[in-house]
Amino acid sequence: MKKLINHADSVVSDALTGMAAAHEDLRVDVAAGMVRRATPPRAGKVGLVSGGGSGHEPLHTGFVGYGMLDAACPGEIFTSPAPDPIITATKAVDAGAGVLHVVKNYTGDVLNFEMAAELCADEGVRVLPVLVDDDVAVQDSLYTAGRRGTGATVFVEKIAGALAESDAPLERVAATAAEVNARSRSFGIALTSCTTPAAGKPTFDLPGSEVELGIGIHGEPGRSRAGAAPARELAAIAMDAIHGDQPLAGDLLVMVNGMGGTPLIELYIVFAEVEAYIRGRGARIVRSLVGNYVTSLDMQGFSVTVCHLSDELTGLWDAPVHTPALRWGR
Amino acid sequence: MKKLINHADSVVSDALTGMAAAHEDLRVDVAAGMVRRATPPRAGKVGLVSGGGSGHEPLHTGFVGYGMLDAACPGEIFTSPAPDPIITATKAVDAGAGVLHVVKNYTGDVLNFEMAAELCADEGVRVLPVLVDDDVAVQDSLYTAGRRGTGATVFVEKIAGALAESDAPLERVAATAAEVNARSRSFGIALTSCTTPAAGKPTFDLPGSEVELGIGIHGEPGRSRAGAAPARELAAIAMDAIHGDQPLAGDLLVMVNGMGGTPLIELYIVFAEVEAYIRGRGARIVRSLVGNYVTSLDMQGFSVTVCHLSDELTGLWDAPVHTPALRWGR
Amino acid sequence: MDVTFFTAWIEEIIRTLALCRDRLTRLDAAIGDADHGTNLDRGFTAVRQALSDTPPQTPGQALTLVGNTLIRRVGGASGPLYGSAFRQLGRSLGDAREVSLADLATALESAVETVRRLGGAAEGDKTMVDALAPAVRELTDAVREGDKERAALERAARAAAEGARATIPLRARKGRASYLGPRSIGHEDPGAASAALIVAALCA
Amino acid sequence: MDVTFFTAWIEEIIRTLALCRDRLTRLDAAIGDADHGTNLDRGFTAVRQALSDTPPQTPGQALTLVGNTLIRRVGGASGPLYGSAFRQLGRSLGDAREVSLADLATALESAVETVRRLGGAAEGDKTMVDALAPAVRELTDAVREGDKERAALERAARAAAEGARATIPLRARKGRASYLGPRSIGHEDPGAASAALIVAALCA
Ligand SMILES: Nc1ncnc2c1ncn2[C@@H]1O[C@H](COP(=O)(O)OP(=O)(O)O)[C@@H](O)[C@H]1O
Ligand SMILES: Nc1ncnc2c1ncn2[C@@H]1O[C@H](COP(=O)(O)OP(=O)(O)O)[C@@H](O)[C@H]1O
Ligand SMILES: [Mg+2]
Ligand SMILES: [Mg+2]
Ligand SMILES: [Mg+2]
Ligand SMILES: [Mg+2]
Repeated sequence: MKKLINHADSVVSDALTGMAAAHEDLRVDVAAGMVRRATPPRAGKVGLVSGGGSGHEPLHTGFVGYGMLDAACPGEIFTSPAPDPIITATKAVDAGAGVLHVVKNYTGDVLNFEMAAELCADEGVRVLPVLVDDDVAVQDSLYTAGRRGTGATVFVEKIAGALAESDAPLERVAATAAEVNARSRSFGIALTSCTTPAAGKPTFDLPGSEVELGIGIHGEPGRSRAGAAPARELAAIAMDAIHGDQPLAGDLLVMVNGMGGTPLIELYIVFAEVEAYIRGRGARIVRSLVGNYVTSLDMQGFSVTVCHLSDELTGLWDAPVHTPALRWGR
Repeated sequence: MKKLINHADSVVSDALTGMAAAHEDLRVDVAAGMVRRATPPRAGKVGLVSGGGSGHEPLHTGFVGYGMLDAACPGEIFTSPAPDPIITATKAVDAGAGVLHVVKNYTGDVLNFEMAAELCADEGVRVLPVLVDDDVAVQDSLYTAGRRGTGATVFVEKIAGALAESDAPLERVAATAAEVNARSRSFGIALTSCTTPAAGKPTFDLPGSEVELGIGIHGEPGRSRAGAAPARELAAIAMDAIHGDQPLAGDLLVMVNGMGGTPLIELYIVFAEVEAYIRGRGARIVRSLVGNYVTSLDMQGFSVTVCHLSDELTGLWDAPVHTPALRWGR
Repeated sequence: MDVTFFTAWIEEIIRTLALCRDRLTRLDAAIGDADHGTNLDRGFTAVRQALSDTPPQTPGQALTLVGNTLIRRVGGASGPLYGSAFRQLGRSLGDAREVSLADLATALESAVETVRRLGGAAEGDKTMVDALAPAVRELTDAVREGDKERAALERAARAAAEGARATIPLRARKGRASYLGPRSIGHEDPGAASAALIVAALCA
Repeated sequence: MDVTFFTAWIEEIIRTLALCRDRLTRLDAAIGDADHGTNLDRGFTAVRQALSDTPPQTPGQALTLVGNTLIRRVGGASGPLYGSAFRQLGRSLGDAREVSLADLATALESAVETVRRLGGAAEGDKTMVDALAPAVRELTDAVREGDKERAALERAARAAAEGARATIPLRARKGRASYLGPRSIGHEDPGAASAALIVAALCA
């Protein structure tokens, strides 16, 4: 394994040190494992806190700033944070209007955020969670831990963040966040595995001739494998899964997301195929993101996330945002 | 080789099709191999045209838009564009005030831009070139083609672009562009080679235990090899080379750039080391970029680019920019 | 069994988990995200520190200290689950200085119940529960049948080990492995494996 | 030598470059950016199209057509260099329908001069010039010594091949390979290799 790191155990803290040096409008508490806005929360504004395992950069720390998150708690690589940093962050950003926890649906994230929320409630901080579970590769049934939270997290954090800036009450922010999740679907495909610094070798072996279908964002193997195929076919596999779960219609927000090791030129090739597929189904992309937003360390591959927009959601998507990874309007 | 492509020969055109679909404020001419702003140039504004081989995304096409380039000509992978698209782009963006050609110092880029400039001059379009040659890994001497243009291209395009928006005359825009280049230095290190779609296998073989020092952005092997080392040591190697060529002092604009296959979390680790190194030399980072800006397909590695700022240059850097890859202030 | 017995148990857990850290991570790589060994090792390294910082006076204090530390330092799914389990152990044993095998069996019973409640996993779902539940049943039987301490604990350890091995043919219904559907079959569950090690540490 | 001779030459160049495309790209991978074979193949494939679109009537037209097409379609360093060289060939041969070996030698001389001027490379800099220059010298000698056409062309081809091989021990001073400094030693220059193929195509 060759990585730009100092030591496997210091990856997260060293990266946070870099974030602190790079972004003066963020306050980074390396020891506590928390990143928040430099400016304290405005009274009456709902706070947004998210977090989860590291290794998905820019998610979540890169989405802290005006119009999006108030704070993020990065855990160890692929390991959800413990309750303590979540509690610290939640208290730090509560401005009297309560705090929304944006939680990706993984057992670890759910349990740690729940524990943190209980303790915050005991101390009088109102907390509502929104659970993100957009990954159609996993069947939501008695036989699974439910669908994984992946790309839609970016949409939820951006749109709920914009609504919170308008001083909407906690219940409304939580409801809109849940609506974004309900209107979003994702599917991911990997060309290679990823290598965690601790393990030092690829999490799964993928022969040069095969791709992994329906991957998550933690290097978990997918649901199945297929032979390597042209971008057009891989995009169709992802879009068929999404379209089959929630038929494409109307105005869409679409993200073609890189898994961390895939160059931008390839993501644009995939986007071209996704756009053609969607046009072919009579729907239309009105907003889009192409790039690395929810990654899996050095994995090569992509995921597609589709959100069915309403006029209100489109307006909130367009609202100004100022974070390290997403910025427009100011 | 596994890549998200349809065919090795259609990589550039397929990616341009994706860009066209993703960015409505760009006009993409796939056949001509040119990307320009959707809005025609404002009369009296100097036009900025750049270009070069593809495989460096977002450079150059991702930097077309308000406050930066007026047009970019992407050649085939690692192959500078022929004169025709450069001529078409130059004529298209000339609004009477002349056009600046931002040319990275490679034999191919220089020759093709020169040919294009001559033909434009014949047709009455005033063209001035700025040559970017910031890579300290190459000794500029009788024994080389001169220093390569790498990371500083982003600084030159952003700052010259901002100046052009203020309707500065061509000579001044060209002079400032040259000043930015003169104040900038870069050095790159690769952990892996890259694989061009046409060749289908890594351009050079790098044993798991070694890194390539002083690489360019075309998968050319570097000047030498060294054993894999912690990020701190690799950052020091890059910074020693830069500091040795142009001593670090005063206010700096610093970019820690990923080569395409390196995850963001590692780039922040490198940035932390670079920042500490610079602080240790009594200089200070006042502006920064951390991410993939001048890439080499799927290569894993990083480059550092340092620019010694003046108040004027800092102001131009902060000016609004609205492109796919760089956006702030609007 | 007094505080010395329980601190010895904890020391042994720390030792074996450090030893088996990479094996647990490998198991997690096959059907999870390759961090289980790292997670527990990080947590129990913190436990060693905590023990020396504030040496516990009673079995209950020792186990509560472990629980709190795991919850604070592990994260992931196993952190809250193991952490809450140890806290529950501590709660059940109260501030008694000396506890009986029967007390331990009852406490373990309620600890496993806590894991079931938090994680919603039943036996057969291919989780740590598949090692913990049979171990507790076996220990309870041993107590009822009047086994000596050592023999009883060894029966529990064997049951846990068998329970862990028995997860191999199972299809996961909880945790990350459940995302794999049928592909989770044929691999031992990492949490069941670590649970077996923790129980085995009782009779070192 | 009339237009048929020169179109035959061009056809032969197209054929061999397609054949050696991967070898040239491999040579470029070692000391460049792994695209020389692809670049020339792309350019000469376009030349084939251009030839059938507008069949040239004179040697000069044929060579100018090649030059313009290469400049338009190749890019990189070799596009402008080879393109300008062929354009210069065409210019020198003017609109004569029939040209002599001596005419060709003079034309090639001026074409190589064009490459030298554009690229600033001297012999020994490890570029295409190292194959082109000796070939032209040899051809000129052959003409002076009154060799027959075929013999003369074969002497030129041999000189070009030797010139290309002779770039192996050289340290590059121009083009991408110069970035490698001493590491460029020990590899044949891809442009010199393609130049040797182009000259060799004269006597196919
Ligand atoms: N809902 C659950 N109930 C009981 N145990 C669970 C549950 N989910 C996961 N586990 C256990 O946790 C183990 C994984 O722990 P770990 O890898 O540390 O956390 P994560 O899955 O968050 O990476 C699994 O092997 C399983 O035994
Ligand atoms: N300044 C120069 N003068 C003459 N020939 C050159 C010069 N620079 C490069 N070349 C030739 O061009 C060849 C490389 O061509 P090619 O790979 O197609 O272009 P690029 O280097 O832009 O990728 C080199 O092998 C060399 O022979
Ligand atoms: Mg985990
Ligand atoms: Mg090239
Ligand atoms: Mg795990
Ligand atoms: Mg080349």
